[in-house]
Amino acid sequence: MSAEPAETLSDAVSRIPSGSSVATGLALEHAIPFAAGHELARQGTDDLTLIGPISDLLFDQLIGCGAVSRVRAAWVGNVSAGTGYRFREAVESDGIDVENHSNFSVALALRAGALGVPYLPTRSLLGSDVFAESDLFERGTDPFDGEEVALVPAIEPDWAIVHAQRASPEGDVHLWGNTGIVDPAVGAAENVLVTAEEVVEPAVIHSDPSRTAITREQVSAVVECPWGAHPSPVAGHYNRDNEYYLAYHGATDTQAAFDEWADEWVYGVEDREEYMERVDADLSITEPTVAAEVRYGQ
Amino acid sequence: MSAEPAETLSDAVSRIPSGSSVATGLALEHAIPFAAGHELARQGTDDLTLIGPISDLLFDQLIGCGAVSRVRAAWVGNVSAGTGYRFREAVESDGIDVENHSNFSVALALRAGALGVPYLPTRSLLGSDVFAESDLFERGTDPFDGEEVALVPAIEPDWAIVHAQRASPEGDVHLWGNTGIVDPAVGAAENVLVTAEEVVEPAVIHSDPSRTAITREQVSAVVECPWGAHPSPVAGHYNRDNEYYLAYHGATDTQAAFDEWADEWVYGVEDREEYMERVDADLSITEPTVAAEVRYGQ
Amino acid sequence: MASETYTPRELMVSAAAAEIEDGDTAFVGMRLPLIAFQLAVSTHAPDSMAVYESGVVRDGPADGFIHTMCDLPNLNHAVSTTGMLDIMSRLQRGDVDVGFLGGAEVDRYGNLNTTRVRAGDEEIRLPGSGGACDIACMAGRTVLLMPHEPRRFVEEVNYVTSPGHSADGSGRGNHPAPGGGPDALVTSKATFGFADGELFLRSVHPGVDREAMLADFPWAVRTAPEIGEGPVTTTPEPTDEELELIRTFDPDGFWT
Amino acid sequence: MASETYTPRELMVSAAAAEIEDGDTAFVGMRLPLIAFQLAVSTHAPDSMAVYESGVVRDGPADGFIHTMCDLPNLNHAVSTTGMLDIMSRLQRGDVDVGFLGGAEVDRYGNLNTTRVRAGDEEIRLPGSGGACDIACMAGRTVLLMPHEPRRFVEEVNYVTSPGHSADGSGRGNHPAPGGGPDALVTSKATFGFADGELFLRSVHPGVDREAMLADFPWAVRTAPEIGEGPVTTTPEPTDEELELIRTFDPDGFWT
Repeated sequence: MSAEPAETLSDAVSRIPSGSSVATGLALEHAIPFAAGHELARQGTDDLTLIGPISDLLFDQLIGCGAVSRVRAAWVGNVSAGTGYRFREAVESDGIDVENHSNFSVALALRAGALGVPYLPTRSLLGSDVFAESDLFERGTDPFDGEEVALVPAIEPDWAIVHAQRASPEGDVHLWGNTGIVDPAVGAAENVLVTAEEVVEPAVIHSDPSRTAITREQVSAVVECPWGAHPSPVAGHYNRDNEYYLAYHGATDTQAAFDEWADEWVYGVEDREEYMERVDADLSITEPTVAAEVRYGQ
Repeated sequence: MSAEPAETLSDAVSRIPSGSSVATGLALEHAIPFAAGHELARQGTDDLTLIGPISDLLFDQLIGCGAVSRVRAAWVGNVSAGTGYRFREAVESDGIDVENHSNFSVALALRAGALGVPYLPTRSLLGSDVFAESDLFERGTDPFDGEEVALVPAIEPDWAIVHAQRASPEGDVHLWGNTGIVDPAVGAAENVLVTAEEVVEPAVIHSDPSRTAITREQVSAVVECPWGAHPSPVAGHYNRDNEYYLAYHGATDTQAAFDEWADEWVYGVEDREEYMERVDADLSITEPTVAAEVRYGQ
Repeated sequence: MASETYTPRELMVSAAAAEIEDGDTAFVGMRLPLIAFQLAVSTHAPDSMAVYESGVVRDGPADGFIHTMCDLPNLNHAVSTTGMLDIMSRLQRGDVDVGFLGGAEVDRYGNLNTTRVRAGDEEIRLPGSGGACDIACMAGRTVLLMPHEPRRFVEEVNYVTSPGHSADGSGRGNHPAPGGGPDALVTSKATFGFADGELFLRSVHPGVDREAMLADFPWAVRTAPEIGEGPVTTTPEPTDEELELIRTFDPDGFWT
Repeated sequence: MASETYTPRELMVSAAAAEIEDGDTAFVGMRLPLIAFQLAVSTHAPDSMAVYESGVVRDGPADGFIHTMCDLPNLNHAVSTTGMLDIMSRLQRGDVDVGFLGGAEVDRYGNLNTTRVRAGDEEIRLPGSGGACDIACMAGRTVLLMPHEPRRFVEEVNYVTSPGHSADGSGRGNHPAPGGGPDALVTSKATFGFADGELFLRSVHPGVDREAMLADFPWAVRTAPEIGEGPVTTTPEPTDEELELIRTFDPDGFWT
């Protein structure tokens, strides 16, 4: 019932088969598991359904790598620059199937999965084409006061991929900074892959159980992966590499240009270490803030 | 939109009028706001509707003090000893109205309130008399797969009372250890009263924003109240005073006996300081566990 | 090797602990199950986890006596201390293998009452469901614990706090909950199972007179193969190791 | 005292900030609103708070430039860093006073499209809703921001990503959401309000030709009293203090 610790990222990611539905980019622009995503591409895992709220670049990259057949998301692009060209071209050429969501509808669908109920009601969506043009949602009437609500059915991804600050080898995870929809996605997913800046002794996790965001029986694989979220930021570890987002935007407006980019950054590196050798930016935390002390005990 | 800091507990509690619905005891046997509850009784606030999951003693005491006309809860008693005599006698003599819940149905009703939806569906309740004998719930059919579910309507208490480890004067709150249904109750309530072991500088809260469980715009009053949860335990501060629970059980099997108890512990003390002078127990933390360091920064 | 002296409640703890399998996630509430999980995880089920509706998740025993799930030794060095909805989500989505329930009354199909009982013309109010109804509806299986007293075994419970199996043998057809329903009943005199949704005698505690014990039931209790007669064993006594652990977890015998 | 040189986007930030009232909880997303909230809380709205769908809650400006709501300076010394459902709960239960929205297209009633637009025979795919649909449905009021370009003002948006007011003057009768709908539109040339659910001209930015600017709309834009003619002012220029702050928050003019 615990995670199987993985020796390498490659080992961990190899457990995700082609054809899987994968929820990721769950903390929005924070702590996006780019390392795991690039490894999926390197392994040739394809026919993926990607599930997420806003996706800041990772979905665009995986689409460009030909790994994706379907996207269930609220926003796909590049937060620093707008358009994600690979997503846009794939949609416009009918290369992928897109299910349009709002951030809240993705969040509620995963929350329904995590909560183990078939659907959740919301006051959002109604009046929009996100609702009207979708086959996913239903209209419902609150039996108590007769109010109209939209009903969002559960989504239960095969996998959720989460990047975190620290995890024990068993798969108990400390996570801080904003978490977006990590919690509902982890609850809804059949399997969870955790990449962590640090794999730590279980005692570290046990010293602060209120910090634990994910527990082991939800986790299938955990692997240490420093810088695993670059170019996105990780609270306490490194800042966002905005130049990288802009460079990507400038370099991927055609598939040929993207392929060249991917040859350098995805296929042309063996692992994360080699990748980081190519990054030329100082993203280090220069003004650390230490959290005020918290004690438990008995 | 921030909390109004209160000078004294008496000042803070005086903002809760008779006839209010009050959710409290939300972290189950942990951090029960006994000090605030006793102050309600001292002020003669009555006709209260108490809302909670399991209530370990506090509801029984407020019923004994004649402050309660209605209870919406899953369990009312004394976790160390079983029966709460004041609750039992009040129900058996039709002195109060009781709405029977399960823990989950209280949690979902408050979550619906916090989420701003009229109801939430659940797979629990059906098949029980908690469902069958209640006017509260409805039966529903999932429009996606035709599954039968129970629908739990929102509960929006006038007040939630929460005891926490530390809060800023504005009402931003750090809370750790188990939290039961604090989060949904605070979201659902119109007003929140926070009693805290310590009122701290805002910078303490800001040093660890992922520890923040309640933010100021949800809080109407915050007051420092050391030992405010005795005899229940507070993580990092003091242990449970089990002897107190047993003594209460032994001393309150008739209303007359309860009145004597209340004269000593509720009406016979002016404030929490005087109350704690009467407590004769070493509840101190002798084996402190310090949470592993967490950093933010930029 | 079995010990010679133990209390009936120590035997109940041992029998309840035996119902937790290694790797299980167990939903633990008040009283004896607090000790039973700690015993199981310290002996035959080291990879089991406990979840408590207060929001606590633990993978080992507390380093100190606990009166309640929220006592500080149960929070200290826990795996996670979160909220009830997190725990109930695990339960509702089917991730809880076994849940423990107490009861003032139980019927032939494992329906439990902890809300109100009749005593002659009077109704006595009990504390209520707590999380029991939810556990009964949604845990993979449930284990019921109660003192062995005739008034607790009834043809029909006065209030179904925690639904059991259907009286018509349709198993859990009486409600659409995902859980498997009652799997065992441990009393202070015997351990029972459920076959086709009906309670049957599995084992008699050492030294208990079987016929006198069964006379406490208002119906003829079967012994299984579905649902006539089957083998009945003697409940194993707690081992010395178990007793030592139980007395470490509950040094003053508060619960046991 | 107004400054003499500022960019159109600096003026937009100033005008957007003016839409945040002291005490407001503002739902802030991408781009210019990131700067506008910081400006408002540093000047006329010191008791305002910002919530971001990533889970961040702030009561003051970040101490460093932010490209996105999740840049570390926006998390550092935040009031709270939690998850999206916490933020969306505040929105759905009516605790968010004002939300900011961008758009590729807007119509007369404030319906916004950020999903897909037509360009001749082709459809161009845009990033999509993000949280925009939710903010549009449920914020107390919304403020729309977009560059002033004729192709953005349309009789009917190609896709209603974010619902506005009803075309029939019934306000928000087109859906049962609790929010009040569009309250202002700030472009790079003018600021507009909504009266009886219809967009009207409120103020023209300094130096902009009103008639040429209005010619960018495919309908005759009114100037209100409900909904005919009303007074139109000149949008205040950003003050020196505002410009200094904007240039502190965005030192390289990345967004402005």
